[in-house]
Amino acid sequence: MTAIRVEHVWMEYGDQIVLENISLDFAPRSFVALVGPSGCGKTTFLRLLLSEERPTRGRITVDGAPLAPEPGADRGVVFQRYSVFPHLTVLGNVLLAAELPKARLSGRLFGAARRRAEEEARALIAEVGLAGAEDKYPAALSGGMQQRLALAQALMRKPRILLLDEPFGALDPGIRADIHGLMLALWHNCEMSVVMVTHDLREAFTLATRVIAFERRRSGDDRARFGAVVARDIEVWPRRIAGRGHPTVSGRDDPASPMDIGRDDPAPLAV
Amino acid sequence: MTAIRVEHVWMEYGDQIVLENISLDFAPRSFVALVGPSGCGKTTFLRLLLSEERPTRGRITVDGAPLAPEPGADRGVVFQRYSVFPHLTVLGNVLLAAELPKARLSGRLFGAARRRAEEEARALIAEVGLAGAEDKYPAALSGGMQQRLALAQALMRKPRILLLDEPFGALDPGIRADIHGLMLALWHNCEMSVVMVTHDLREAFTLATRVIAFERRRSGDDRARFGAVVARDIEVWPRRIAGRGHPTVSGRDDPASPMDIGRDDPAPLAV
Amino acid sequence: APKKDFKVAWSIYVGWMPWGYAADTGIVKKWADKYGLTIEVTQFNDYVESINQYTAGAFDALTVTNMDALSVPAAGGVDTTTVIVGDFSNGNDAVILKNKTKLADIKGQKVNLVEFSVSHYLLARGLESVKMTERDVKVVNTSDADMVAAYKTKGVTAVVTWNPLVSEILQEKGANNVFDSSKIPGEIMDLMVANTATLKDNPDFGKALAGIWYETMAVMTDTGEKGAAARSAMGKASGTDLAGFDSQLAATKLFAKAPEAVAFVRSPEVGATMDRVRKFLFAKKLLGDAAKSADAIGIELADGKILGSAKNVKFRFTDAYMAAAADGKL
Amino acid sequence: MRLINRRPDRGTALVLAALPFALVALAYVLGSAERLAENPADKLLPSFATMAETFGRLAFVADARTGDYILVSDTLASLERLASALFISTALALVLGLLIGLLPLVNALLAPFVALVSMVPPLALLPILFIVMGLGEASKIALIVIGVAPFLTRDLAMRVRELPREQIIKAQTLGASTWLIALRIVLPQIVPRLIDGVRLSLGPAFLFLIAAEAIASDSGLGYRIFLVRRYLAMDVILPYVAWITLLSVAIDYGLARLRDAAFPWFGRGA
Amino acid sequence: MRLINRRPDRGTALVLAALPFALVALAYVLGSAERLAENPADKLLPSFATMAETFGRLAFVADARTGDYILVSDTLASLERLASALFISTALALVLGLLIGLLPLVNALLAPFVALVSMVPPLALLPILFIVMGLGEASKIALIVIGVAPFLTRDLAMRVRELPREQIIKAQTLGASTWLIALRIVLPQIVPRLIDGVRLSLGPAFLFLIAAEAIASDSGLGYRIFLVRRYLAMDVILPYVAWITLLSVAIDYGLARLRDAAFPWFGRGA
Ligand SMILES: Nc1ncnc2c1ncn2[C@@H]1O[C@H](COP(=O)(O)OP(=O)(O)OP(=O)(O)O)[C@@H](O)[C@H]1O
Ligand SMILES: Nc1ncnc2c1ncn2[C@@H]1O[C@H](COP(=O)(O)OP(=O)(O)OP(=O)(O)O)[C@@H](O)[C@H]1O
Ligand SMILES: [Mg+2]
Ligand SMILES: [Mg+2]
Repeated sequence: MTAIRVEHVWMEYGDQIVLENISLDFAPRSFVALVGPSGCGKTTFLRLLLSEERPTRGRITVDGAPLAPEPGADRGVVFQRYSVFPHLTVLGNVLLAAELPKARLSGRLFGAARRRAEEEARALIAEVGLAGAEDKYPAALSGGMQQRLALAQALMRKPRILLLDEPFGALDPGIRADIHGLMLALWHNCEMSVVMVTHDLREAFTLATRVIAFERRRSGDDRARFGAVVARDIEVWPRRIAGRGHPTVSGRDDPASPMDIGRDDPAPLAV
Repeated sequence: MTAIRVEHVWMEYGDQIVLENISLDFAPRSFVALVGPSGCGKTTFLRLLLSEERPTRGRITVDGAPLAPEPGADRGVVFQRYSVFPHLTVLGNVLLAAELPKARLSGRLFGAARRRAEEEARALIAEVGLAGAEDKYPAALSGGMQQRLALAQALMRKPRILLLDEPFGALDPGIRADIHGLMLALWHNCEMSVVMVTHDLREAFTLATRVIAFERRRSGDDRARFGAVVARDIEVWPRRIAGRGHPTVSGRDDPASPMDIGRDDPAPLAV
Repeated sequence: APKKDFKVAWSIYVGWMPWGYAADTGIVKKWADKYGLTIEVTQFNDYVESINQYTAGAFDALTVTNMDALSVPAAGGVDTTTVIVGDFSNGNDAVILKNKTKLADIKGQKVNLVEFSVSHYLLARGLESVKMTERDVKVVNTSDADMVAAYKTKGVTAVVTWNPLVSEILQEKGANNVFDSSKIPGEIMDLMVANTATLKDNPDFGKALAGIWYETMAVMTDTGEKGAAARSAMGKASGTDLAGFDSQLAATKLFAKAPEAVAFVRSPEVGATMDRVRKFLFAKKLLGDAAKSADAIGIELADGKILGSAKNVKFRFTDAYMAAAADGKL
Repeated sequence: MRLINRRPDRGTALVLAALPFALVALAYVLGSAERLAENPADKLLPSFATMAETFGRLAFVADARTGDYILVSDTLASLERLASALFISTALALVLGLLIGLLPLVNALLAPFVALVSMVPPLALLPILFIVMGLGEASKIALIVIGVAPFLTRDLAMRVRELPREQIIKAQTLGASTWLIALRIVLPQIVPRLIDGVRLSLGPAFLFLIAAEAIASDSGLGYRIFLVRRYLAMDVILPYVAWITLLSVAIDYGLARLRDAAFPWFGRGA
Repeated sequence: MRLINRRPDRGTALVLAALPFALVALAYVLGSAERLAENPADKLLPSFATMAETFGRLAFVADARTGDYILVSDTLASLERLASALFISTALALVLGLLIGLLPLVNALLAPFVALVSMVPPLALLPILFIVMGLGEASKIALIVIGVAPFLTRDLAMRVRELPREQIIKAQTLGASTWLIALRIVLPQIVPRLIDGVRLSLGPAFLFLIAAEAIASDSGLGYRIFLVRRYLAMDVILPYVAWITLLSVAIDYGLARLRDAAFPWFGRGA
């Protein structure tokens, strides 16, 4: 049960208002997609949910209790600019997510526990398509590979709330479809709510139970004086319910050929 | 006239082969889209064209002459991880592209020359949707805003060859369509060849004259031993020719509403 | 070669403070003007560096002890002549034991001192007087600036040093002066020396130095207010006050009048002292690597006698300038 | 809440910051009282009252003969040397560090030499320095420069190399020459780092200043300390040390403020 | 090609690197020859031959009385002090720097204090150090530690703060406690930077070593230098300085190799 409630939240940097009076209610186990123009405050909103920043006004509660004042194991995150640990190999990065909560003293697992965790990590690494790169350091990975590594790391923890900031932006359609499948399977099987920022409307509607569009009100040039508000809030239909069946991810079994071009663009949100 | 010719190019890091015997011919003023799975070597290929790295085997020529052994003003670039100058404001970053080549001694423009350059820079900043953020430092910009800034900076130079590494990945559809329009206008009006890496096949086919797919041959686990090769090389039809008319960018006038979901995904390249 | 501009180095020590005073109060300028010279007087806080700079040729004249004059400039090939014998240490240098009262008690102890300095020589002379040698103690090189603080630590039980450090240390409970330079009077001399060649070409420079010195002496030894004011200024410049300075002076045999100095430098004791000193230095290998014996470097005494090699005279005593002062011929 | 996220408020921060100083002061007072009880004339740890009195005399009573205030003239003499030396070191380090960090050829030429020079203990070579530079201000300033500049240069060269390679490539694609890259890309990003480097070398700079003044000088903070050291006049030395420390901290703080004001973008990531 | 992109090949690099050394050596030879022509017994700039002879004697001829090889016993004595001091400084700096950089509370408590301590000129406080630590090895090691550790600590704390904030947040979302963040995220990333810090402080460490040995000692490189300084034996001092420099360069190089071997990911960006 992880109902997130955002009440009249404002966020300001100096005299620039970024978020303006946002109120939202996320049901337990919802999969929310957050869309909106670049620079409107989506990342900022995630940072609030992560307790990385505190709202200038308003409050956020989880299951009725105020949001913990610091980031914690209950909320996993994949940052927009893929941030992995440069001093650990791919395997080390993913393994870390198992070691940190389990070995409170040494931060390392040994023996059977380690073997189990390593198996799990290797499986996850393979699922995000990084098999074979287990022993590489992040500096030797491509951009998309780093992004997938960050995702595997966050998924390893199976957090109750997963915050994703454009996690699939640097992935090609093939691997992206694979990972969509992985995400949905995890969402169905684990007790998990997801808030995902994306610019891909199709992705939003394919994965999410609800799509929320932020938008900044305009008034002449003086745009910066107004913060973003919730412009649209769409329940996806037919309803998807976590744990009930594995609805096929459309992209996966799509018969369309790669040459099939010229199809229409998902238009920009009416701004 | 900027015909790029890539002849039997290999690229290896230690004993990992990244690119394997790539040969390609880009006609003058072509707009090439480079697609392929994440980690297959697209960025590496751009780095070769940029002379940031040298091929381990093979050679690259531009208009018959070997590629200059160092990056230069003839080739502009937007990196995958948006790299702008943190010590300059948005305006300063774009202006720099005009100042560096013109003021060989001080690197700064003054008086009328500066006013002209500033006007041009401001117009470009507005075109990429950063109007109002001219005086911000990059640290105060969102991810997408930084990416647009990097683009404006590269466009300001109007290079003969423009290398783009997933330049629109972090942009929402609205601003992306605007920028597609800008890109095409520039390509039509300036003497410019473009090589663009993207994961968005629709984008590739909307903008490019030619789409090239890289792919890494597989053989069991030992994937790393083989480098990427050109898997497909598709001339886009109907032919687009630089300077001939302004074909409308499909996304722009698209009547589809944002609610129009469930359309099929551009399938992954048949791998 | 004849020249007009001269540089004099002096360092802070009771017997040399008059040079600073003379520079400050215009006595130097007065005498320099008289001979049509300019004399630049430079104060060093670090005695060793002043010797080094003189030896390296940066200065024409220097305040130094007889022993260091022999071991550094003379051994370094810089022919050096004593212009003025200003004083000799008459208690300014001392061997101090903690909680022991006899020099003989020093046996087996660690002794903190500045190695190869006059303290080292004093220790050697002291040990000789009780029929011991340096092998009976263990010498630990200790910088003079830290000597007082070093004495206050537990592990330090014996030190050899000079004033004002001696009087500072003697204020401690249990500190006993067991042997001092008053037991070897005349052996530790404080000199004003000059480069022999320079002096030969410019005898006026030597005369000016003598003139400065004895005029300053006259002011300083004045028993009235004038003398007190001068001594108190010197005390202040050396970091203490009139009383402190006077107590240091009390352990110094100052040759305030030129005739006294002339008599001293002509006495046979100087020759005997220099013989001991050169033997000490040779034993410590301080006369240069090439020195095969203590005779390697010649020392010319005021009466023209030469100790050691006559071919390699590098250190000379002369009474010429002091005598000129005594005779009022400056 | 994790310790890592617990931030003291302003008041607590002040109290915390004062704590170690209070403890050191307390330890001193106790030690001093104990020694003074044993020997009222003890010079090693004078009481605060004695030190205040001495300091007051040095700071506010004009010297009878010259009319100078000793503390003021010492401070001015030292600061002048320090300022010249830091100015020269900074200029040297900026030029050399930038060239070494940016140009592979200069790096090959000078990096090993600067590394080696930074390891030479300069105090051991003083006689040569004095012969070459004379005994005046020049050699004192030179000693500080020799002590500080190689460190600053190496540090700065490292910092230049830490700049993301992409920026240099990007600048080249924008048509910048080596000169313009240095002038417009590297220099402005390096100056705030240089300021931090200077802050880190304030300690060593004062150290060399004191060493230089201890050898041949007739004014300056280091001169005074060495003059009274032979009498173990800790009632002068300790306030002087405190004063030097205070001066350095003030310079350090001023430089940090200057950096923040002049380079608002610095330290905020990109 | 831009100067910035021009890389010397191995041979050229070697020649370039040798150039400044050759120039300095040449200047020395000329200066020395000139002075020796004037005064064959000149001590300030002895000829290379004299120095080689003296150095050979110190290194390879056993002392008649003790049977020691002077250079060897001096080097061993000094290196032992240096090693102990660097070990203590490094350990201190690692713990304090990590805590100050990571924990706002410790930062509030200790950062101002460490900043201040790093500005105190330690040589002026020697008397107090002697009383507390005695005149033996302890106070020599302590002097080096006092001279080096505050700089290292501040440098390290700065480096901890330079770690991207995202990493710390990420670790928290992976369930790390403050302890585990320190142990598994910060520590491993900080150690290579600490090694670089130690490399930068080798110069100061030797400086303080020499100063410490000059104060009260009967062996060590600094002892010898200060002993022979009394009679301007530059034929001993210069080879000793060269030897010290060589030792530091060797340690510097060794540390750099160690860092590269132990932290292969370091310095390659992320
Ligand atoms: N410095 C390096 N050392 C070793 N391997 C490297 C290095 N840089 C890149 N690689 C490898 O080269 C391959 C290609 O990397 P590249 O960045 O070109 O991929 P890409 O096609 O741009 O992928 P993406 O779409 O994810 O950005 C990757 O497998 C990567 O692991
Ligand atoms: N530290 C800061 N100081 C000032 N303004 C900031 C700061 N961080 C972000 N902003 C501003 O807040 C606004 C929202 O930024 P945010 O990163 O949340 O956008 P976003 O919706 O995630 O955009 P994108 O899709 O491009 O990532 C931007 O206009 C940005 O300029
Ligand atoms: Mg964002
Ligand atoms: Mg890439």
